[in-house]
Amino acid sequence: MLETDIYTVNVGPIHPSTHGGLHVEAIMDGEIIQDVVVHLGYVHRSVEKIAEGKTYQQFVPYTARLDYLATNLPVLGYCQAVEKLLGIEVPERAEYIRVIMAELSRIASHQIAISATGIDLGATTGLMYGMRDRERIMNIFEMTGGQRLLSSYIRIGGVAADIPDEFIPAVKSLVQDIPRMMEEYNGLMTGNEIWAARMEGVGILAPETAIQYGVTGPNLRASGIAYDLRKAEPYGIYDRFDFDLPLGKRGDSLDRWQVRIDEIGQSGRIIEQALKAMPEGEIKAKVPKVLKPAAGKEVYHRIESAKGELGYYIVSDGSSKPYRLHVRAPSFINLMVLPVICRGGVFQDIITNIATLDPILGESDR
Amino acid sequence: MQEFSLERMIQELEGLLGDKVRTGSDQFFTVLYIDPAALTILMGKLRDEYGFNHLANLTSVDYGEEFEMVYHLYSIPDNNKVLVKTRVPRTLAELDSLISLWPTADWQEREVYDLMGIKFKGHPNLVRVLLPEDFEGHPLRKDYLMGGRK
Amino acid sequence: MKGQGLIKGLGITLKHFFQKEITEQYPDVMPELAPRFRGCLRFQFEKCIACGICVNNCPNDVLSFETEKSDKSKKKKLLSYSIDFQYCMFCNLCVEGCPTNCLYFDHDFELSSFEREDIKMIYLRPEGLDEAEDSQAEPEEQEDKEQKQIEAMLKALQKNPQKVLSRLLEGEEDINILSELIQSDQKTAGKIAELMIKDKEKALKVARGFINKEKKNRAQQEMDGGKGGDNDV
Amino acid sequence: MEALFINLAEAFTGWMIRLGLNPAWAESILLLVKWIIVITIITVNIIILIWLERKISAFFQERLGPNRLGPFGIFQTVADAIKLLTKEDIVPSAADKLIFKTAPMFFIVVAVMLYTVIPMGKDMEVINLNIGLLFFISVGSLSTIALLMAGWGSNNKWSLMGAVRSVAQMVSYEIPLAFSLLGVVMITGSLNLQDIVAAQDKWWFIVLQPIAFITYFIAATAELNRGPFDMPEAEQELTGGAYTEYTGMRWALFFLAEYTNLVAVSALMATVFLGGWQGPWLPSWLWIIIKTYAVILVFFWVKWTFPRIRMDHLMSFSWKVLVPVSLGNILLTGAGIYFCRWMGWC
Repeated sequence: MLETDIYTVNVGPIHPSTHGGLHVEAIMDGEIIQDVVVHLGYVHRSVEKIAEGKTYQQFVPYTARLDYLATNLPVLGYCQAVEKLLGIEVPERAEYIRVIMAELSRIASHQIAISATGIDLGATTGLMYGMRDRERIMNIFEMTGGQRLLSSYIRIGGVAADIPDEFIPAVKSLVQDIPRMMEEYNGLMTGNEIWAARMEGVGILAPETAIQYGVTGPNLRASGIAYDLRKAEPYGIYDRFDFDLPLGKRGDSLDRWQVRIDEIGQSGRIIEQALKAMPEGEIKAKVPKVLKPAAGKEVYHRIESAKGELGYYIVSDGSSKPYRLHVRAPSFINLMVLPVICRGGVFQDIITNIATLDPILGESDR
Repeated sequence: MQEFSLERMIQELEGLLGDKVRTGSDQFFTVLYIDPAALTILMGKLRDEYGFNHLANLTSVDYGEEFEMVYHLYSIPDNNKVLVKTRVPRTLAELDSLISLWPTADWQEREVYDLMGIKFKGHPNLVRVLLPEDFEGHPLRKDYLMGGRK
Repeated sequence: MKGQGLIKGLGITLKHFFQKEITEQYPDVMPELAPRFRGCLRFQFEKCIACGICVNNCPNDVLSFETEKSDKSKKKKLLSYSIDFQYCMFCNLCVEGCPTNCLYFDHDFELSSFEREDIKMIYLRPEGLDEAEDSQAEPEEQEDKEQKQIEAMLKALQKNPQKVLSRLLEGEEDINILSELIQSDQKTAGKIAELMIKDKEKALKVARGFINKEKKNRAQQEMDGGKGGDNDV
Repeated sequence: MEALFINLAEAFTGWMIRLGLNPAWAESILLLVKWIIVITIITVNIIILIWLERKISAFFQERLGPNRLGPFGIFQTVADAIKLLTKEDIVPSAADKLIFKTAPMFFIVVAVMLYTVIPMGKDMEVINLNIGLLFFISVGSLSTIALLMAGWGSNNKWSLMGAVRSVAQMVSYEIPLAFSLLGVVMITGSLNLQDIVAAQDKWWFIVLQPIAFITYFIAATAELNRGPFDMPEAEQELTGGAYTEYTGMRWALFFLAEYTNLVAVSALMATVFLGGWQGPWLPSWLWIIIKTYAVILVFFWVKWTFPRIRMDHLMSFSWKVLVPVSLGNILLTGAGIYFCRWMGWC
């Protein structure tokens, strides 16, 4: 036998496929991965410390910068947490607008996940198609919130402004096109034999392991566990909508990928229902200029973000600024499972696994 | 396994742990205040006997003299929830690690160590996770002052 | 059958090969921006009442201003207003809070500059603002009055263009051309009416421009028509 | 039109002889001129090809592609080439400098050598070698060494991984590549490329040898390191693989060589399977250009549709699918020939 040696390969922090500043140290035996060590913190901004120096309203735009690909979801989570803390009732119309914006964000985030997986696996054209479709959502964000990527549109107590007239036709045509988009992604990538071979059986995440490691979101559902906070613990008005949870069977990369594509379709269904049921009325509750929750009050509010369970733990000391704010970032906790699913695979599987776990480093590093 | 009931669980836990556990509740959660020495026993019971298999959130709050550790536990798929709190003194900020019960505590405890400076006994790899290794201080402590912009 | 997926993929890319491109040719063709788009933050000095809500609302200490206590009135006098734009998050909180709408975002999004100092925008108190404030001429009322005048002018223009235009222009031919233009095109009429009230000299210039353009057009048409064998004119 | 280039060359020699030059000297000057023309044509052709690939990939992705410099952005690659030529030439301090520097040169020399045997028209080739096909395959496989030199010389893990992968890949795909061409050789009974073209006056070999065509296409894609088999480069995994450490013109040389290889392999494919320079109406040299470009377009199409294959799948695909299939094809061809003779058809 030839003597072999173990060597390390540093994937990142500057690498085409790490979706931001992620540093993965791969300990390799030839092409086989022995272990993977994840190093984080390259985009750490100490958001939790910043929050302690800002008023409740001032922190809203910061939350958009956590998961910048699904910009409305972290904002929604934070605003709902503060509303829970203060007992603010949000007007009906605002709730519906919020649901539409949140689901649009989820679609946008999944489209990034899909197209980024495409480029990571070498299907450059897949990236372009995903980005092309996402552009329409960005246009909708621009017309409602004024910004394409980080529109701080959802506010404590409602939304910043009523939807413009072009909004409903634009969303309707987008929702109509969703089946075509899904068909295209599936046709170009999922059905492709090379694609399937690269993903099938790669990075298998058993359901028990997933729960132990606190994995949530599409990654957990791909392992076959029907756990979605929109159904398990409906926040806002999610209990009014009828939608399915796409589930995986094997818990491998292909399942994670497929679940994301199918979730786009389900989000489309929710938006359709919300558009139909949206009432007229106020878009923002009467919120005092200075928000001062009772001292000692605390809240843990969690929503189903595009990446998983996004939780905000806020402790108030009676002042206008939070005493302590903690973000339970789904990407941070989902990434923990990367070494588990990478072990024993070949080098290229690291790329596949990072892509299908879909971490967003702005959120995981905070 | 019996049907889950919060009251019965509290009774049983109080019977088991005596005055080490104190219960309370706020608007959203049933809170179990636990003596840090009995933390692992309580958590083990919660996980194995009452089905709280999902450690959703693990964090800490600085209350001056003491640090409070906060654990939000959920069960999948029943979705029962309980909040566990424990306090450690600032001078001796040390606590048992929960990594053997929930592997998800790994990075979350590292984050608490990193940002708040609470040490976890039994954690195999307690190093900073978000800040660089040579960083001094723990920024989420209240006595850590932020440097402003010039 | 293995390979079907591959062929399907090839079919999809081939289909897109013949579809229309979606590229926006940005520097050549400016993108269409939504009305709410937030580009660069701007400030109107005259409207500001120095209440400080914007500064309190701002999450990132972008805004700051200097005031001076005025002797005559209780009002604070604004001396300068600065926007340190490099820290702006474009969150719109300052604009929403402003009671007099003196802050607004325009559609200018090309904000890069070579020097860090250039990013900071400082608005100094414009000269002559004190007198304007003292005279207390209500600018809104004046605007209203002007608006009414413009409307009246527009009506007159559409009813009897020759007569109205003779006040502006000389030469029968020019007046005829312009009056024809005005009757056919609402926009031109509106523009000329507005200018005739506000600035007569400019109105003359614009009118001349329109007439010359029209003359050229006609000459061109004649040329084209001439080639076709139509020699009426 | 047919003999345009031959006539041009003859006129040129005649002119030089009339000027009073020794015919032997005139011949050698002609050779030099030929070389310069060949190099220029290859370079210009590559520049057009790179532009074409960018344009076509853009169309597949509903983009416009380069469109600023010149009509349809045709001068974009020229500008890129100028940029690359003027860039700083960085040689890593820990690199094996001699190997690092010679690798791109070796690569391009090997790539250009491939053109010697391809018949670019009726009676138009550099050398009419009776083992043309063998020469092509053996010289083509030399580019493996260049990649290994680049990977080893860079002294970088990514480069070495890319190089090792490319060696494994190219060595394994050599075999089905050669085997798939054997069927054609069995039918014609010659390794001479002109003979192979001549044998296709009735039926192109793509009709007689469809399996060989497909296996050759796949193996050639792997030989060329083009997507979906672009293991040595693999930007998304190996950050550029064997070329990671290269900058400026050295890097451009690799690029140039890859496209040169692409043209050569496509031309061979057109020669062996698509009837070579044969075709109605148009002159023969135009036919081979048209056919070569058609094959290149298919290469582009495949690259811009498929994801990259995984290394272990790549290897097992070669050994478990392509080699048996191409061997089976040889068997089938042999049986077919025997059957034909038995029936008295040939």
